[in-house]
Amino acid sequence: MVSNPSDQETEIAIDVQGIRKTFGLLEAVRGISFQLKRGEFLTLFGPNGAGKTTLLKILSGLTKPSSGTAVISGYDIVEGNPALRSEIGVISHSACLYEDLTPLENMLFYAKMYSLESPRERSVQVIEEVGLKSRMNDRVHTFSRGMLQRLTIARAIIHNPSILFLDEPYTGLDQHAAILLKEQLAQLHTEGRTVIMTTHDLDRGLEMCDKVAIQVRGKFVCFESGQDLERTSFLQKYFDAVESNK
Amino acid sequence: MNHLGYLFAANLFVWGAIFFYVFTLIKKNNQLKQDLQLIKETLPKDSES
Amino acid sequence: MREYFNHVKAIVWKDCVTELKTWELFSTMFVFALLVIIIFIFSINLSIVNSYDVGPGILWVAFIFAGTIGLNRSFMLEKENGCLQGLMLTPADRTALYFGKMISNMVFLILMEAMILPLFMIFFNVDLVSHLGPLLIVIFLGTLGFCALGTLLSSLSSHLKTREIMLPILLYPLLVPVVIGCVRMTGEILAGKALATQLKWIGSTACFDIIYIGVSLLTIDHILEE
Amino acid sequence: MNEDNESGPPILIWFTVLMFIAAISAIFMYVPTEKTEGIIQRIMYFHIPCAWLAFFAFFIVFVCSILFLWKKDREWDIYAHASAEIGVVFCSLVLITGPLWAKPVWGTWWVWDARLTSTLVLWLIYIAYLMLRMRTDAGSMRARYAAVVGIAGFLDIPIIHFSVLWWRTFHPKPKMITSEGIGTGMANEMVITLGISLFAFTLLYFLMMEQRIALEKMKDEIDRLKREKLYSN
Repeated sequence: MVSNPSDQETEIAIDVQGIRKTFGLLEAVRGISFQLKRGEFLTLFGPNGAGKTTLLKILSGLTKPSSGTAVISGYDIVEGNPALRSEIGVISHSACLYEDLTPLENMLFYAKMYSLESPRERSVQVIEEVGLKSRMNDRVHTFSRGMLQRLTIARAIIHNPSILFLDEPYTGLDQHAAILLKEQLAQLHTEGRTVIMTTHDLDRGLEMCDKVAIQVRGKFVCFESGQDLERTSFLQKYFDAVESNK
Repeated sequence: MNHLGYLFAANLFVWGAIFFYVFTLIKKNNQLKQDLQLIKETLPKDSES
Repeated sequence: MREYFNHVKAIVWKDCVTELKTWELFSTMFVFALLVIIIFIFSINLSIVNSYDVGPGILWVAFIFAGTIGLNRSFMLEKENGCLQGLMLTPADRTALYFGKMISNMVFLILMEAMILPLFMIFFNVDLVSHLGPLLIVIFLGTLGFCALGTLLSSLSSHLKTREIMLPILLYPLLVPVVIGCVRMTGEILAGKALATQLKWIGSTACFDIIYIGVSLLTIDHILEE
Repeated sequence: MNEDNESGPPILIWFTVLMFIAAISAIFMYVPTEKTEGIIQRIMYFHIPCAWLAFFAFFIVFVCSILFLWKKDREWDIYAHASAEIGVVFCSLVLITGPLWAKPVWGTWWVWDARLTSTLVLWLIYIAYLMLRMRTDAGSMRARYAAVVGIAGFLDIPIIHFSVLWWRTFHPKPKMITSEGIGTGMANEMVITLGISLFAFTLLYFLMMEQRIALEKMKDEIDRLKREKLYSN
């Protein structure tokens, strides 16, 4: 499913147009538009309650936007085509794993739900990839936070998605687990996947991004390229944005 | 046939309930109107400052 | 279509594996149903009341109370760790999720009922063995209706803060026809009448089953969407 | 200060008031007293319109719920909510006037007769509906959940009706005049009075709906303004 980045350099993977989402009194997302090319890594900064999670939920098809459209890999998210869902992998606050089952059983279940060809082989392979082979048959509720996070990554990439959404993946991880996660992410990115990651950790976020955006109170106040980014001026921008939030 | 009491009670309930419901509607209505007024008064001030 | 069945099968398989490891759902439901029956036995005087008259009602009350606990628990498992979100991210059709949950709820409920029946026979001193066939059909029809509506409403109430309270409040009034029908049918069967004399009750319960499976299929999409 | 610019109550209110004056005078002055039941039978002119309205209101909930799930338009959600609330008010009145009529005529407050039982179950369903609305936060989730319960609740009514009807057939019927019985032997004056009363109550329903909908819309407007204030940058 992951296409070779060299021959599809200019292809647009994510095209968001004027997305809005309202929950009663709260307007979580207030008109966001942007485009991402295939294989790009977007880091989305923003203070708590800026609507980052809501934006990712809309893009991954869990929530319908109140207005606006988004096209991901050629599929309209408002239509909610099931085929779109096998293009996307999501890592969110919740692990989405069954605590009473073993990693292998969890992966087998998700492999079946994604209708993969050979569920067992793929499950073992993906568990190996995140380095949990030795714990394959223990129950998930005995796992540490770091191991759980690695298994969450395994769950998110089991169907080999071309697009990844990561919602605060570093939260609650110790130093060691964070380094492992970083390596894993770099690996996934170099394989040609389009990634959107939200975080409020500036250092981690700036490490490997192609594009950066700052979201404050439901709007993008900044969307620029990551390579030629002036670090100090960006920091200034970020702190201004956080300040204006108060 | 002296069931006047029952008839009276039934009437009492019917009209009582209807008026009570209408009364709560009016009360809510007035409250909302006050809220609306308050917000409308504060809104322009906010945009000026 | 094959894929659809595989999704349903995967969910039922997952629930059964979990259950085989913990025995949580089954044991909770079984003990609760047993307690309901025992409480009823203490609250009525079996030497005065004919157990053929009150038995069917008590049996169904026990099934339904225990079933409600099972439904609540079964959706709690999906909400823990955000598993429901994980399910929603997979390309599986939403109705497949509904069918999967409904079938696994039904499997556990029927298992529990199968365990309760012999105890019921002993406690109430009624003869079930000679009417076992028709009785099982009635229990199947009633459990199907309960699970069809119950799975829909528990998926709805699992998103609420007060889910344990809201589920029975929503479920029981709607369940009235099934309760009346099943209690009546069970009573008549225990009294030795053939199931064929109960056609209108079978009809109304089957109608209920079909209507609520239909309603669920049409509306589950709107409920599961966040 | 706000009362001035309302320019007096509109025609619907006057018309409803007028119809109710007509209905009450018909009930207490025009219509003859029923022979077997006596003066108490006049409850019927409130009881039946209330029952009709409750049923009608729940039907509107059903229709609006379907339309909401189809169109996803907040408007239909407001209508369904308003109608359910009014329906519960009238359904409660049916459940109160019923026993008040039954006590002197049948000698008991409550009989588990088919009609009473199904009304009670109906009332419970829509109480649950309103409770669900109260306990869910505003937004599209509440509207969708309520719509599903609104649809499921109404579809249950025919099955409930038949099952409670068959449920009681094995027991002796209470000695009473069913409303079909009254209906067939009703004098012309009675039919006219009932008609006026039905009409007046139906007008009242629409009047209440109008007010309830306006109220909900005003709430929305306040929410919108508050939101504007919150995100005024």
